[in-house]
Amino acid sequence: MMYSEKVMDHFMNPRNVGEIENADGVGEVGNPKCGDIMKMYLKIENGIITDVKFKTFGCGSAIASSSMATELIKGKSIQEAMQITNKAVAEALDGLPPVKMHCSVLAEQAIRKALLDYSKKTGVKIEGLDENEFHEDDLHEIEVED
Amino acid sequence: MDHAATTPVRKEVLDEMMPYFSEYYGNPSSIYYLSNFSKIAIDKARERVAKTINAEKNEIYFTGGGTEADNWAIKGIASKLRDKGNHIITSKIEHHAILHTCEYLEKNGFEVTYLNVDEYGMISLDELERSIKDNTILISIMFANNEIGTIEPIKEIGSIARKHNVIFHTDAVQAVGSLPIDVKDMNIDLLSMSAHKLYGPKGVGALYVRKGIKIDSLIHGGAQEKNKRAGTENVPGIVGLGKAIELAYSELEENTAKLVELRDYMIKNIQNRIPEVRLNGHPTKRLPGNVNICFRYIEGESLLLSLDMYKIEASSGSACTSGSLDPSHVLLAIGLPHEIAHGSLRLSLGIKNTKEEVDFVIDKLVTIVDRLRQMSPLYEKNQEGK
Amino acid sequence: MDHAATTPVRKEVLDEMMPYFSEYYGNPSSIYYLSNFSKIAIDKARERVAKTINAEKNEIYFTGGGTEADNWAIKGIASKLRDKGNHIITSKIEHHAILHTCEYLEKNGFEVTYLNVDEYGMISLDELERSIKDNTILISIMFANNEIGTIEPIKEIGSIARKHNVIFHTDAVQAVGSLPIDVKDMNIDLLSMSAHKLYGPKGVGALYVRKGIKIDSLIHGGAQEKNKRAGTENVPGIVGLGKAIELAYSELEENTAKLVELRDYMIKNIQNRIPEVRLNGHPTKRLPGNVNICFRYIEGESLLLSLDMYKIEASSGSACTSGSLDPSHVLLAIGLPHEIAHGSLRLSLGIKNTKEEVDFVIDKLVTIVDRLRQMSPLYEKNQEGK
Ligand SMILES: Cc1ncc(COP(=O)(O)O)c(C=O)c1O
Ligand SMILES: Cc1ncc(COP(=O)(O)O)c(C=O)c1O
Ligand code: FES
Ligand code: FES
Repeated sequence: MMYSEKVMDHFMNPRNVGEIENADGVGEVGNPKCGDIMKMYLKIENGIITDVKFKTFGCGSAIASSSMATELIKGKSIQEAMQITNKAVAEALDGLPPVKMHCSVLAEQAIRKALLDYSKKTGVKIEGLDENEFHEDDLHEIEVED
Repeated sequence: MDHAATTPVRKEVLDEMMPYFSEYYGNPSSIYYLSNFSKIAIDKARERVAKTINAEKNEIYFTGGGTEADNWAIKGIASKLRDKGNHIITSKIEHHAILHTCEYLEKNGFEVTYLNVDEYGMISLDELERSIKDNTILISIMFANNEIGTIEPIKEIGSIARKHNVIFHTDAVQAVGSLPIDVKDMNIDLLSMSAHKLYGPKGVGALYVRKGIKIDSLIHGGAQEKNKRAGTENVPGIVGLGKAIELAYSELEENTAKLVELRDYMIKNIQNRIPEVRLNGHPTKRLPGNVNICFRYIEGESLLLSLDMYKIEASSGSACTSGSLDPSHVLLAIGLPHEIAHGSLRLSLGIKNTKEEVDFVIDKLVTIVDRLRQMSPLYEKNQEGK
Repeated sequence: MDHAATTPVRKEVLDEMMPYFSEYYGNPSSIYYLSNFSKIAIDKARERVAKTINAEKNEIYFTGGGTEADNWAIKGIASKLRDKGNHIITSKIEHHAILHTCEYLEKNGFEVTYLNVDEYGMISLDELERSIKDNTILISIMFANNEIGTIEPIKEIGSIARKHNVIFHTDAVQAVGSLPIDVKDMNIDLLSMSAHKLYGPKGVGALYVRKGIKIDSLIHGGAQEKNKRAGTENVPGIVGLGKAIELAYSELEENTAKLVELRDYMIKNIQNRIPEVRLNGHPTKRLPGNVNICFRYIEGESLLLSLDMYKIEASSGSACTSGSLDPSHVLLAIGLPHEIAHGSLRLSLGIKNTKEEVDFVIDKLVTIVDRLRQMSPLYEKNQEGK
């Protein structure tokens, strides 16, 4: 498996690692099967994500995806953050190996789950967000072409 | 430090192989003068391999690698003895070359018992003996495990197999070159080996088949290898295997002493300097160069990538490196939960490694493990819990 | 002059292989930097092989030689399509790698039709089409014959196979490197090749498997070659195959022109200078370097031994060289009576052979044949008869 230089950069020098005390939204997702866990912390002011931090237990691609995802949403509005897909994360990293695409799904899911937490805590409704979308078992069910 | 994955071809080995590519390139099946060189070279290699494991020359058959030797042993016996029985006994910690071959046979009417192993990766001789049935035709247990380094009680297995008149194959791909082997004393009927694990070339191996054991061919065709393994012989490769095995055994004692000392030093120092680690495999009955350790709260692939930044090569049984969703079947078989197996690291020492290199690796490991743990949500939780 | 048996590794090929023995020796399955070199090298070789035969890169699988590729193609399809049918069509002049594999399958419930060939060694397209039945799952016809050099009508066979929806495999071990091949245009589903026939190393080959064709593995184990052919890759060997095939095809036209001229010159001069000889194989549809001739009243092995005295390498289909009691199945299939097949001689020209060498061989042949005939009771009788 070969990672792009960008993946390796974000893996070795991950941006925004850590936690936010009293975060406005916290999302933890994971795959119970392969054991990877990603935790995302958001600070949100006036609908803008002013700060974001993460912690990840997972492979190089999972760590790089978390790092890139935090960069992509920092300073963005909630609605903009909602548009971030796993594909966007992977593309921003100059691509991921096919067998590692599911790690970027973890990043997308962590953002959404943190936003859901924010929505629940504050009562702010976020369009397109549904509690039932987090079927953790589905995380790795991505078809990969050989 | 990943010598269990593969090794470079040693200079002495490559030197001996070289003339057989372009100079003495004759096809050993031809009858003219030029091809004599190839014939004699293969003969010499066969002799060297046989001598090392206390076999006869005509009991050694060259193959295209360890995997082919494993496939041949299992399928060749299964096909030959199909009318006698359809039950095979192996273990849960075999290499995929054995496991996937057995699974293939299961789809084709065979029944396979996969023996459990204890926390150290040892099979139970009791369970083995209890598993033998009237229709058991083959026992295949690896000599030493490639991941955790555990050495199985081969001689005892051999006795049990012989007592019950069942053929005994051992995948000795990790053992040949590292451990003394005596097929007669150990009652081994078939044994697989591979050159690239012992400083020989990739793509060549051998199967020892004890005289009197009847086996079907896996690869049919020309009359090479006494009609048992067809295909134009990989002459330079075979020469390389012969030289490599001879070298390995001429230096066995001295290399073993050195590797065991380095290995134990490494294990002890990792345990002393990094908290919450677990040694996998047997504390003493393990391959001389094998170190296998789980670091809690972190994942193996990220460990490997970080080590690679310092040009340290290693391997892991984590789910993320396996390409599948599950961590290594070996780590699961010794009873590790998924999340601990996830943080496994195998370092396998080679004959050229030094104490300085080991110290360097440990230093880097301390830093890397700490960095990755700081990023890990599991570590956080655990520290809070304390 | 026995290049059909095997060839020396060309300098350019060996040069490209060398770094992968001891320097870039990483296991392609590992994830660290060192192993990238191996991965990239294999990838490049795959691309070179694919390009040559107009296949896609992911349709090429490396094996331990031509024999393994043949075994895999036949057994892999047979095992996969067992439920669909159990009938296989091949020819009487295939290499033993195909024939003995088919015989093995016959013992295991398969039915095999062995097509006849005409006096030139050509199969009949008519007979082929008539042989296809509802339960036919595979047609395997060689691209070019290793003994008599005859080139089969591959494109036409491909059309017939496609029309009847039967998978078509061709053993192209003798053709790759010597003849233009286009798997798409020729409707080939599977194709075997071997490096040592085209100035590459022994013990490495490849099987082309058209996208969409489902085939069982022959060698189970690790996930190498997209899970289809297990075993640590023979990296230097694969690199060698890639380089050799690229070289062969970059020089194909010029080499073919040269070889065909030498070949026809040799055939003509032998026919002119030695009485009672017979050219075996097709006069024009034959491999560029293949000369196969029967000399009446003498026996092949004694011919080979005599040539060897002058350091001339050759091969024969005589019973005495075959190791069995029968002459070559190929010579019998083209209708030669035993006593004529007995005096067969194959000379296969290589890219470095010169007209001077050819003249030298012919001169020696004249002397040797005469000498052996003087000794032969058959010759004596025959001369008396005249
Ligand atoms: C037509 C043909 N098929 C198959 C083979 C076998 O190939 P290998 O020698 O690589 O096993 C050969 C050569 O021996 C051959 O000429
Ligand atoms: C225990 C064991 N068996 C079999 C094999 C396969 O051998 P090879 O790589 O030569 O195919 C290996 C190595 O990969 C191994 O460690
Ligand atoms: S987190 Fe397991 S593969 Fe990426
Ligand atoms: S005469 Fe000796 S083998 Fe035929």
